[in-house]
Amino acid sequence: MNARRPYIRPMTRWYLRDPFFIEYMAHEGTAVFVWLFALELLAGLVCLALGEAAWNGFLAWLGWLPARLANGLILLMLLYHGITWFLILPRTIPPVRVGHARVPGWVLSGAGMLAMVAASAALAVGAAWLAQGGL
Amino acid sequence: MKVFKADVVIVGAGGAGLRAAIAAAEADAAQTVALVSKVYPMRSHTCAAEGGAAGVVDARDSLDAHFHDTVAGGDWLCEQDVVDGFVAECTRELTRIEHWGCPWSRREDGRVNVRPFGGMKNERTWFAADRTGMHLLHTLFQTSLKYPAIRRFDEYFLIDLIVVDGQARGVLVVEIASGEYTLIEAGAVILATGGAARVFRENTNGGIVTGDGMAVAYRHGVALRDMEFVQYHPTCMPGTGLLFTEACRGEGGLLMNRDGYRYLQDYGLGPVQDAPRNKFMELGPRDRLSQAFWHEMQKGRTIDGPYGPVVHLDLRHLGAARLAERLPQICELAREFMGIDPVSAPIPVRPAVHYTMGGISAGAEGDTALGGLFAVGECSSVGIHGANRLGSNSLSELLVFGRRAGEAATRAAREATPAPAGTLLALAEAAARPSQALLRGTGGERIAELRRAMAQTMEDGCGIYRTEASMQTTCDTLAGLRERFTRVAVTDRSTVWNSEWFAAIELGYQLEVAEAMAHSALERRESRGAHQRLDFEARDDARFLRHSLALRSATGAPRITYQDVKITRLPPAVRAYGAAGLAAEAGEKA
Amino acid sequence: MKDSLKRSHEPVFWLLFGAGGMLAALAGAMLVFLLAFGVPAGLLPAGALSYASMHALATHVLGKGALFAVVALFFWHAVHRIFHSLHDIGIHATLRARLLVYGSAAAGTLVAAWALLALGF
Amino acid sequence: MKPQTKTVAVLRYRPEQDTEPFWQEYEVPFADDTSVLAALNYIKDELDGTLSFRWSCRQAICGSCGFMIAGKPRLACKSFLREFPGKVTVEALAHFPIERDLVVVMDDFIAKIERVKPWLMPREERSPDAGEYRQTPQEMSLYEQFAGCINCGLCYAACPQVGLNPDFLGPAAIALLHRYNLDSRDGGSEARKQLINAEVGVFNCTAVGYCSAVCPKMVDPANAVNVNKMNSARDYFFRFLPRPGNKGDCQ
Ligand SMILES: Cc1cc2nc3c(=O)[nH]c(=O)nc-3n(C[C@H](O)[C@H](O)[C@H](O)COP(=O)(O)OP(=O)(O)OC[C@H]3O[C@@H](n4cnc5c(N)ncnc54)[C@H](O)[C@@H]3O)c2cc1C
Ligand code: SF4
Ligand code: F3S
Ligand code: FES
Repeated sequence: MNARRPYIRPMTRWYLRDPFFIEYMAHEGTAVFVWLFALELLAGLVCLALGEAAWNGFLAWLGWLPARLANGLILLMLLYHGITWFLILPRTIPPVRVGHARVPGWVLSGAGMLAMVAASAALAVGAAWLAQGGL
Repeated sequence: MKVFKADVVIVGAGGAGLRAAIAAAEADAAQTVALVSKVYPMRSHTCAAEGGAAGVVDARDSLDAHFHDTVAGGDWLCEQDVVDGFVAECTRELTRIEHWGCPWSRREDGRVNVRPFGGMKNERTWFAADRTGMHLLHTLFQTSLKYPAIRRFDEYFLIDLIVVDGQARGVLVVEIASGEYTLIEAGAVILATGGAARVFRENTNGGIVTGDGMAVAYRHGVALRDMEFVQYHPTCMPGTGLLFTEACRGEGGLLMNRDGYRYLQDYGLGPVQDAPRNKFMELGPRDRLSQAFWHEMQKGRTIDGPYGPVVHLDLRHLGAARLAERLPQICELAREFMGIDPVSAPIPVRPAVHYTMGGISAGAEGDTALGGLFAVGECSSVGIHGANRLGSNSLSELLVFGRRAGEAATRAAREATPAPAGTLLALAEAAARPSQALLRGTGGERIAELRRAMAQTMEDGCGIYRTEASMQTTCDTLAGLRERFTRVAVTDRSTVWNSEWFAAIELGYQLEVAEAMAHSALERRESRGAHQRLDFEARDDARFLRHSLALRSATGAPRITYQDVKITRLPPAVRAYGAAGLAAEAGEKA
Repeated sequence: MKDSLKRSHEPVFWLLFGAGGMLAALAGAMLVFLLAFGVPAGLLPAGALSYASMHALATHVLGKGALFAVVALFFWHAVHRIFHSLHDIGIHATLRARLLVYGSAAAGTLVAAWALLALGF
Repeated sequence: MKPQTKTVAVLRYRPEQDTEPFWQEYEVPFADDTSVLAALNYIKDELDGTLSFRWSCRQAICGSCGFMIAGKPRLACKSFLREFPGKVTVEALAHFPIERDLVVVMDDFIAKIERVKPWLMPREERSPDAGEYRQTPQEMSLYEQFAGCINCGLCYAACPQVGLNPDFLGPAAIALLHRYNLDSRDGGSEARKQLINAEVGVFNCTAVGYCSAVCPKMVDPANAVNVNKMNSARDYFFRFLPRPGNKGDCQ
């Protein structure tokens, strides 16, 4: 007779098991805020399409305090998304080599974050230029 | 009891067993090759080998030189015809596993690189960083997966050999996970169960290296040959015994005593050279280096550490970059276990038991005196190591003789006539009884205590230097331990993964192997290679240029007999290294 | 182990996820900032978000393309991650869950396309 | 060395007696260089012979002794009691079924390793007498790290996706597959791609990345898995196009 009876441990609440997993869930959670921001932008687009009155309504909503607070939170979460995205990046892209040496992960992450800063700066400049009547 | 019908059954899935299985599957794709191992194949102790495998490739090197180094290194106790065949095949076998994917370290031009090794005249050691064994084992395991003929029995434990009319006809094994017995019937059996160094206290080996196959063959009347020759590796971690590969010295590591003095020059290995030079100083053979340590210890020139006397292995001058490239694992071991960074501090080391030169007496194809039984790898003695193995010859041995045994066993299985129906099962049931009895034992002897006593007495009596009195004490102690073993207690009575049960069976195997070692040593009244006696300091070719054969007797001590050594073209000469070695070589040529 | 060698269709969604994630990482935070806090923080002039300038942006072919990419890719990035997180916390991939989650991105994409088309060129 | 002791709590499970695992504590003497494995061996030898666990090499190369130590997947022979203030907990590797005590059922893991066809499928046949394939150190460096895997299973215990979907091929098997695909001597990537693309393949991974963080051999299996997502996506969209010069095609 065979007495084997393997025990399978449940996966309930695994994400609380390890700080690493908690961080993982946190950065996965930023997706909700990306979704909310996409929705906000979409609302803006629809208002724009509906005409000036609707658009001004949208602007008024942006100025409303609860909306500001919500947007503040979204801003933080998108920042967090950006930072964690680039922290994981070295694990997800093929190894980068310069000559024979492999570029260490932290250099790649750093480069990604610099790109984030550069892109943000470019956006800010671009937006200011647009506001001066650029297009 | 379950029954499985195979053509060839191989016990052991280390380098030797896997190579044999592949050879058997290639020799006849239609046959069934059962491959049994008490651990998953990649856990086999071959994975621990660090330094490399010998095979002549360099233009300056020659088969003749490899032959010469091996025979002289073995203090002329080698079967010279077998060594000749061996050195001729090493390179092809090493190339073959390159073709199977083994990541050998390379030169800039893409060819395989070789490094120097102790006791070798030229650079001929192929290496995969300092993880040669791991890469070799994984390559063989992964390659074995493409042969449907190979049917693995992972985590099955060898209980006994089934012998009918003087022919090995299969094995009895237990599935570790369930405790269920299986009879594997076969036309031929290959034992590839590895060495037995765990019978000593301080050793470099893994927990599984317990001499099981040696003991099983021995119980069936097959002789264990040259068991007194046990290799001490000179550079091991105090306490755990973990190995710092010989490649440390191959790369230029230096050994120093408490005065920072390179003491090897006092023991016939000098003079000191500017650069590492083959067969000089730190690149001398292991037995000589371990012996030099012992003498330094007697002279009080070693350094006291928490685990007893040590000397220093100095790698600092190699620099961080080279250490990281060539010896990454060594650096990791030193840092994690000892809190020492080899880049900035010397590593305390001492000798520890490393390798069993002797084993199941076997011919050039792994064939033994028992029909249908083959032995290969560290559990065997095919005659290439003599009284002292040269580092990097044993990995090559696994490949060369593994292939040969796989092919020879295939032929033997084809010719085997079927055993009478029912006989095998009846024999298997009888063979299962002693192990079942262990599970019901009610004696009071503790496994750990017996094991510790065995390891201590082996170290005391059969260490680097031996005397009649010390060995006699060891023999007596072992006899007492075997008697106590009949009352050993297994507290765990379950059948699922009962590791205590297997530890008890292993201890039984170890005690028999230890006895064969101690008695063979006692009877050899000379000093040769790894067997050094304070009461017989010289080599005695007149009486002892012979292999010892230990045969089990039903009662009491093993019977020791002798067998001539095959000398074909290199008559015994002085075994010398350093400047003396050069002089001796010049003398031979003259 | 199940022997499912069926080809996975994840590449489609994974690529959208990756593209959206990269875009959000590079530009997301700044976009939120510009939209919600650019004017009050003084980074943008008072009229920056006026109907006229926004209309100009959304009717220019480049502006239109950029707006569409941001809205659509942010949606696809988000829903893919949310879908996998639901799996992570034990809400497994039923067809309904899949339709609901990915459906929101599809709907968002369609509405964005409609709005941008309605704005004309 | 002054004798000090530490409490080692082990998660026990004996299928013949227990319906579920339970914690058992042992007092173990220790010094600076006492590994968790040495502590377990002390327990087995001196305190409780019925405790079962796998081990062999003691030097982090055989891959036997992976357990959850203080909640994280680690090799017992490479973890030291000194690293853990207070009590140390030792539990069977997560995400594997417990066979008994610290021993897990490895069958599925091994089957996954077998499935990825981890053997060299030569781009061009060559006889051993013709010598080795040329491979420069640079070519070797592309795959060497992935060849360092010792099949210890820590990455499976780290990967929640393995726990949530036991069919997922998992980090080590994919790293092994990747190792052969990247080998300049190999031409088998076409034969291996079906698995990568399959539902059991790379897209189960959500880039948690913990697999690489716990790997004792710096294999970086997360990289192998994630790089193959791109390979799989390429294959998904371009599978109908002829692909000249692809590794494995006749040239
Ligand atoms: C630390 C270290 C470093 C070394 N370095 C080198 C080197 O650089 N170069 C070199 O040439 N040599 C080296 N050696 C020696 C060499 O590695 C070994 O001699 C060789 O690997 C032995 O291989 P094997 O196949 O005979 O046995 P192993 O690899 O030990 O395999 C034995 C097999 O038998 C199985 N087995 C045993 N008992 C049973 C049983 N009862 N039931 C079922 N299965 C069983 C085991 O499961 C295992 O699969 C080194 C040895 C050590 C310890
Ligand atoms: S990839 Fe690393 S963690 Fe995973 S099995 Fe291999 S060695 Fe272990
Ligand atoms: S932890 Fe698992 S989810 Fe992916 S990156 Fe590693 S395989
Ligand atoms: S005992 Fe071999 S890896 Fe720990």
